[in-house]
Amino acid sequence: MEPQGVQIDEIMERYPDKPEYLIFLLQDIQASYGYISAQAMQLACDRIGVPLTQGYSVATFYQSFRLDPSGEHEIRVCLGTACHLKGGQRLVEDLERRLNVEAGGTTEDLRFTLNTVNCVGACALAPVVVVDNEYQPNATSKKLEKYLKTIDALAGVEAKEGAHA
Amino acid sequence: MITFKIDGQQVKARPGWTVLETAREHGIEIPTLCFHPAVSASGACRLCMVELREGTWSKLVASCIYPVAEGLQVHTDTERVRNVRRWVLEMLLAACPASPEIAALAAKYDVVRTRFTSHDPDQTCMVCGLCARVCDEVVGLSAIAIVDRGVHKRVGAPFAKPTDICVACGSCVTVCPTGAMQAIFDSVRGEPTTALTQLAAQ
Amino acid sequence: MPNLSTALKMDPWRLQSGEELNRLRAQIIAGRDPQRPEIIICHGTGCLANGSDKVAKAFRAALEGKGIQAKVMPGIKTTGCHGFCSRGPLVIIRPQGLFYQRVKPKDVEEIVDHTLVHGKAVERLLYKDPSSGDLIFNEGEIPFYKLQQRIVLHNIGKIDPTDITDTIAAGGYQALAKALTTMTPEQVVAEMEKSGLRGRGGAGFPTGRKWRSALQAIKKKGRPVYVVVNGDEGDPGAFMDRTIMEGDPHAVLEGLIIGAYALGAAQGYLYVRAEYPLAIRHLEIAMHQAREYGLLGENILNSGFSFDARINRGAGAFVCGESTALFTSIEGKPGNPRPKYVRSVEEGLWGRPTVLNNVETWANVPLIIERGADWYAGLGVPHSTGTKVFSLVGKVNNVGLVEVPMGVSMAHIVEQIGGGVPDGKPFKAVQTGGPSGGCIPYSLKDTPVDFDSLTAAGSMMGSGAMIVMDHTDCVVDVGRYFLRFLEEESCGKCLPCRLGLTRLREILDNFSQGVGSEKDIEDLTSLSQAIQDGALCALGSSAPNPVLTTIRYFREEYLAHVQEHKCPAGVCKDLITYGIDPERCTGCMNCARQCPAQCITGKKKTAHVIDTHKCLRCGICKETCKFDAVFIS
Amino acid sequence: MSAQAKTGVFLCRCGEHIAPHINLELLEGMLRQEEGVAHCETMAFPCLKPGIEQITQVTADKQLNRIIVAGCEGRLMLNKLETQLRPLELLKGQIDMVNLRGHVASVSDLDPDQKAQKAAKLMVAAVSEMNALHPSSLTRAKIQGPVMIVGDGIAAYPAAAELARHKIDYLLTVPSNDPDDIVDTVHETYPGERVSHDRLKKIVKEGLSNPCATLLVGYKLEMLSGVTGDYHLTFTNPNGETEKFAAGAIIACLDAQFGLPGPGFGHDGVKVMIPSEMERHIQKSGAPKGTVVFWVSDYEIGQPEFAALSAKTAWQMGVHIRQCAPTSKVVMLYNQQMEVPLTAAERAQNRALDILWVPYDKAMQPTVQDGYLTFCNLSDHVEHEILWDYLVLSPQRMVSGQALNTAHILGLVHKHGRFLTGHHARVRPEMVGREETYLAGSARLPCSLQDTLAQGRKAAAKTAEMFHKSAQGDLFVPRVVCVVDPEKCIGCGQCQELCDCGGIGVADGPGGGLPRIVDPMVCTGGGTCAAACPYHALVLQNNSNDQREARVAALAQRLGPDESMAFVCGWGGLPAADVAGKQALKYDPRIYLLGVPCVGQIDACAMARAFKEGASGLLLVGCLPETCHHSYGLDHAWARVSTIKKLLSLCGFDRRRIALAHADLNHPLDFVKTMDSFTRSIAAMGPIPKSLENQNKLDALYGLIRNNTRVRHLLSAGLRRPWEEIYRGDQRHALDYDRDFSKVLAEEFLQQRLLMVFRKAKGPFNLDQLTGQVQEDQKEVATCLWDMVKSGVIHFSHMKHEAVYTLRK
Repeated sequence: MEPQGVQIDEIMERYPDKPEYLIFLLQDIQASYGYISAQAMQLACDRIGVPLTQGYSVATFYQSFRLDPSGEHEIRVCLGTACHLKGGQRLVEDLERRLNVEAGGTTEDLRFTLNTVNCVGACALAPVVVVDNEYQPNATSKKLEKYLKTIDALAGVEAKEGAHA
Repeated sequence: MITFKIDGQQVKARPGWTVLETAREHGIEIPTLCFHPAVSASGACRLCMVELREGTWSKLVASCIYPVAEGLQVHTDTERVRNVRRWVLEMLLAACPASPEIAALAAKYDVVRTRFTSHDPDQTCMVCGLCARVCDEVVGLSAIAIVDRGVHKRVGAPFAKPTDICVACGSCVTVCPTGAMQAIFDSVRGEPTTALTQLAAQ
Repeated sequence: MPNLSTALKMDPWRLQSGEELNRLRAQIIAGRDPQRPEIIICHGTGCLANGSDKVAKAFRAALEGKGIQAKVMPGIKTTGCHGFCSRGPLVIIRPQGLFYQRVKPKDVEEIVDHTLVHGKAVERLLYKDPSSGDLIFNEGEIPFYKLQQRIVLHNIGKIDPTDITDTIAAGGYQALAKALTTMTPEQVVAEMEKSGLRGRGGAGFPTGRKWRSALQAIKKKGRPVYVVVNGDEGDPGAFMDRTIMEGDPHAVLEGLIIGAYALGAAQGYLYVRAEYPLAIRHLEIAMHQAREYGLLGENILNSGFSFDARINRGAGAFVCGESTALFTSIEGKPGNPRPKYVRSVEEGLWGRPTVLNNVETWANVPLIIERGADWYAGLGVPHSTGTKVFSLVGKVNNVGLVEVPMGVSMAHIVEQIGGGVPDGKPFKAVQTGGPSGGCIPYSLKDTPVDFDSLTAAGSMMGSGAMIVMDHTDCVVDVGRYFLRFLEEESCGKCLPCRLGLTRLREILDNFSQGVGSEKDIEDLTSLSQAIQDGALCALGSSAPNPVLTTIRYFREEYLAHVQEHKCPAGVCKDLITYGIDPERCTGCMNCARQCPAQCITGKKKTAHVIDTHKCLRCGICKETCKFDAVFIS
Repeated sequence: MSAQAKTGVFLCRCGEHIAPHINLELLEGMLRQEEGVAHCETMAFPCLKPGIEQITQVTADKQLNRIIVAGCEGRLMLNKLETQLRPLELLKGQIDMVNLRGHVASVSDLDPDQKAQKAAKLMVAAVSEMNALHPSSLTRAKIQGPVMIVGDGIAAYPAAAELARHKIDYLLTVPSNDPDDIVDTVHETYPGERVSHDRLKKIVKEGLSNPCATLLVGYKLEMLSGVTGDYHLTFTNPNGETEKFAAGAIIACLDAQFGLPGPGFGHDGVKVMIPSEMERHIQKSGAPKGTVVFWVSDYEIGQPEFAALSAKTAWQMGVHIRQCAPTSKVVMLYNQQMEVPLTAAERAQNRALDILWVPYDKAMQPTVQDGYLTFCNLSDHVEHEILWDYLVLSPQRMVSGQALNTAHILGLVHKHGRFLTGHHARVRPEMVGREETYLAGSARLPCSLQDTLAQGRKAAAKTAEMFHKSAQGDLFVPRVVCVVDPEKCIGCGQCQELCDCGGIGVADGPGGGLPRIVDPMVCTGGGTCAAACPYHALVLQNNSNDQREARVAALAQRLGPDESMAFVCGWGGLPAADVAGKQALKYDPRIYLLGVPCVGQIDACAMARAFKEGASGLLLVGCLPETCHHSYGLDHAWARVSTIKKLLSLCGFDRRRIALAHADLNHPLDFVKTMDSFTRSIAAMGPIPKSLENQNKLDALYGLIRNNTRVRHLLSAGLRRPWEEIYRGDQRHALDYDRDFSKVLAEEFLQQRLLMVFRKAKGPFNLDQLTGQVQEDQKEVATCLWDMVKSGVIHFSHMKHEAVYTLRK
């Protein structure tokens, strides 16, 4: 995610207001906010002059867009053929159990989003899991557990949510 | 004038016509589901597939979008065509078990049962997209979105909430070939405004 | 966005002619000291994931710390992927050409000390020939490289892709200069036709013929015409396009500009998967630099020809690799394919004539123009000329990128270059062509790898992914994998594809559960036929291929699932059970602790037992066990 | 143009959908006999390319200037026909469709010949309407600058900047021409948006200072007149003088204001405040020290829909406070029903800044005490306390003061609702977005600063698009809109009061007795105004009452004794009928459907005409009251139907011969029930007996409702106004009103009948003769005659010692 304070109208001004830039806009919104809210979608569609339905169709058609808030950390498990053969699916199932979310979902505390991805093109490292754009080569459930714990621990130091928990 | 053959019958057409249009003009029947004259053809349902032959070469094309050409040999009812049609209809029976229109169409082509299990016994929508096309092309509003992709593809209002883009003209309900839009319609049309208190009174 | 100006190592210089390009090249080369030591660190995605950026950092720190500055400061160059990904991170020390593999940051000190200061090799980091056990010092002598013919990949691993001067020094943009100054557009197209180059994206349509038809369409409809790079490399297991875009972005760009010149296009698009951020970055830098040097944009090389291009990031849709879907995506819409009864060279992007070629195809263009069609046509076999880059992955020793002439045998690639399957047994099958392709069994290992032979074998070239499968891989499972993949990735527009793929998969699901009969195999074939005939685009019409080829070559394995209720490969969950070999189990309790279902019991130092009723068959125990005591039956 | 109507009829076989069910040869034969039909032929598919090419050919060859296609749903197909037949220069209104497939072929078990008979009646009716059409010519709309941006909302600046980008001149009312002043006060309407102030300042500067701008500093809008493209706005300038400006378009930028929460929340403006007050505090004395509690109290002050907005801006303010005063504590207290509106990154920031979010049980309202606040904890349901040094509450959001005043002048205050959002009926695609074209800002509906800025920009972009289209000559005046005949208009203003789209005004000046004009770019073509005009001065062009009467008459003359007809509204009845037809639901075939855009545009005289021409029953099938696209079409139709009912009673006929019904297009089965029930009840009544006397009564009924301005005035005065409470079928008027109105009707009806007696034969007549003619109570007749003498309609004299009456010339 991009640093804080990116205002939506700043994003809107990055591209000419032509329909062909719809995907560009949505990608930038996704990158800044982690998801595309109804409001942001409306703004983007209005800006470039396409009906809201087109924005919605695009956002649901392409896998990289989310319509609900994503977690602070994104885990993407590669399910390319090579990763599949080397147990990528098992990793997904394991993570689903561990985080208690379905693939594509976000944990209730909005810490983790678990996604699968068709192939990140790093087949030599199969199975691969990408956590926050960090490749985890030759992943095993044990290695992942360890890695997630380190992230979680970092977050835990900051976390003092008190009554919100 | 372009001359070609459909099922052995010599037909004449003008440039720009499709094979389906020419067939209909000549009273030759080709089944369709996602085709409606009010909107552009999308070639999605594949029921209107016909076989083009030239010697040993042959190819299936969607007649609703295939432009006519001189000397075409079109066959509307070959084994290959029937194979596609039968499978599509059989799968439709399982996909839209609650639609009498689908059942009637399938029965017309001798498909009365399906070997597949149905995932949703109340389903009638087969996502041909006519509703969305009508809303966009005829009504000019585009209130109905084609949502998601692949096996999850469906139609509905953006964010699955009634939308005030919809003016409730019902063109989508009228155009829907399976009656599915009746069920979906109420989730698209919405109350245009949030009613609160009287402003004029202030 | 990185600050692009910092990526530039010299002042921008708008080149005014081909001679100026040559002069610049000579100047760059003259400025270099051939004896200056150079540390080349692979920064392909594979090596980066294994920490090559940390290795580079360690080198920088070490060099500063050592104070080698006094002598000749070695240069550090980060390059694109060398292809030998299973051995990463890779480091090459020039001028000796020492090839170090699996280098960790902690090894850096030693390399600096031994190699750079004292000129000796660090033997433990060298590649050891697995058969002879000999140490190999140089990259070129390693069988993995020696058996290849690297044409398209020739620069990758040698140049710094973020520095245009490095590309120019290596001969980049020579072909463009040649085309712009000595050839007419017509000659360029003729040259392409003569080369016999066929599209590297999958179907293998002759590139020259495509350009020719585009010219005819332009005659009819006029301009604008668009040129598009298809960098939406979606086939799982394929990463050659990524490597080319990351490692030699200028080659793609140069090819595109030459194509634009041949067709008279003013605008081009590079459609790149969003999953390839590094490729996008390198292309952006390359385009920026090319513009600065007058190789892209207005009045290129002062020839009067103007052309510019833009990058479109994909948003995660496999189907956008299909040409018409890619166009709708560039137009800002959902990537639904359009029926192709009018070809895209006539009606492509925005209904205009459009030439779309795959990354590798475009990267071939400068080679053909520079060295001539005759030279190119001499490579490979008559109907499939040139070389092809494959990504060799799966159950194979040497995982990585391989470039060979068309027509070499499957066995040559997998066994010679790839070093065979890890456990030494013969491979079971090679899956080529991704979800649209098929599985070539071991019995057809001598099949020449070219467009037509692969198609004849029921598979296809595809973009060049080769996934090697061994006896622990189940064909039913692979079929299900591809179908599930396509179910998610289908655009869902046409019924045969949207409904049919699910139904095919359901039949295979039954197989994997041991339910079904021979008649189901007939259903599979008949439904597959309907999908092939009925689907709207190539995604759908080729979707049944993985199933059809596996039925063709592994029918008995299908039948074993339903007749004997077993999965010979031990993959299909419902037909296998996990057990622990009491002989091997040491009672370390590792598996019991890891088991998510807590179905493994046993005391410390005594053999453990799996409660097969509770077992989820997740395989974690097998993965965990250090003593290979967990078995599948 | 097209002085002589030449109407071609094209019958569609529609594969197996029409041809086997309706004997098309018979139908074609019958239609060929009709005088009004210039051409008739049967085709395979008139809707497909081969068919359209054929129609084009025939139309050109035979020089047809009207086309009727008998096929399926015009709602779906007409658009295509209009587009594809454009080369023939046939305009909207000159092409029509009759849904034989859905209204005849599939909905009954009649045999093909009978269905052909039924179809023929419908077709002849359609042809008659077509022949009565006087097509208007195609006019281009001219809209030129400058654009007037009024309302002082913050959206004005992005709107201005956008207009400048399109090089369109604009007039901009501003409170000050110093960008700093404007940004320094923006927190009064958009608190908690400090992050955006720098960017905002840039936009404001852009809007204020560029060559396209003319600034009106401190001007107050007083009056608006004119139409789109030609507006006149009157302002009071800071010196108190009146100044007038012309503008091609208007953009209203209006922001909602904040009100104080009630006394139950402890507001004191010093320690307990609303966000704008806190912002003022920050501006004056910096970020507050101590514990600042933001209580998102929207649920409690009755505006839960704005809780997320309040929470987000409060949180942003909290972030600012924490960043500027790290020792301060910030607590967000919120109702458990609200979802915390933070993204993942913001949550991380929230954690880093240590801002506490505390939800409370919705069952208990928190209580503000001095220095602390009690709330019911979610986890243990025990009352907990939060200490505060400053407490910030959610504000009441409303439109008031100058913004409300401006909204009133611009006609943006519609119907009910606290804000100005979404009130124009959107019945044509080009109408969509008009509301946004006019209006931007939180007065539309409370929103974030970002949204407001985007709205302003969008309004300007849409306006610019309109200007551009106009300049290109691509902007056309919609075809079906109202036009005023200034000769007939007396300036009574009924239409303007009834207009729901805001399209009727006066050309210039304050109103009063001045003739009205219609802004065709705003008019939605609802037409209830035209139907209400006492003088027929307002006409819905290309869809006029004359056309409708022609159609009604043609059909009524041909109806059988037990047959009835129904007007079906384009949003309710017609689509319901179409859907019923599509599903082949069967209903009584003795009903004949006539599609109309809205039952509210049916003039009462068209209803009367049906009976005059021999109809036995008339049904009006509208939509559901809440869903009327023209606000009160159904309600207005009800009033007209009720008038006809009273008149039928006065004639001595069963008043149930005319009725109003509702249909929802998604409930075709209910529609079938409606059809069956009405048709059967009319068939049971039988026709109105044919007699001279009855015909005289019906003629009088029609004459009264068409020409009697007193009755027409009363009728329109009694119609519900758009600003009145929504119609839910409740009692419209007090019973007294009904009695008075009935009395007037009786009076006028008797007068009308007497008048007709006079007109038929010269007279003079004495009282006995006249009483005998009308068969009414002699005393009433005498009173009536005396009224008529007084009003100068008839002449009173003595002849052979007897009082006699004659018609005045």
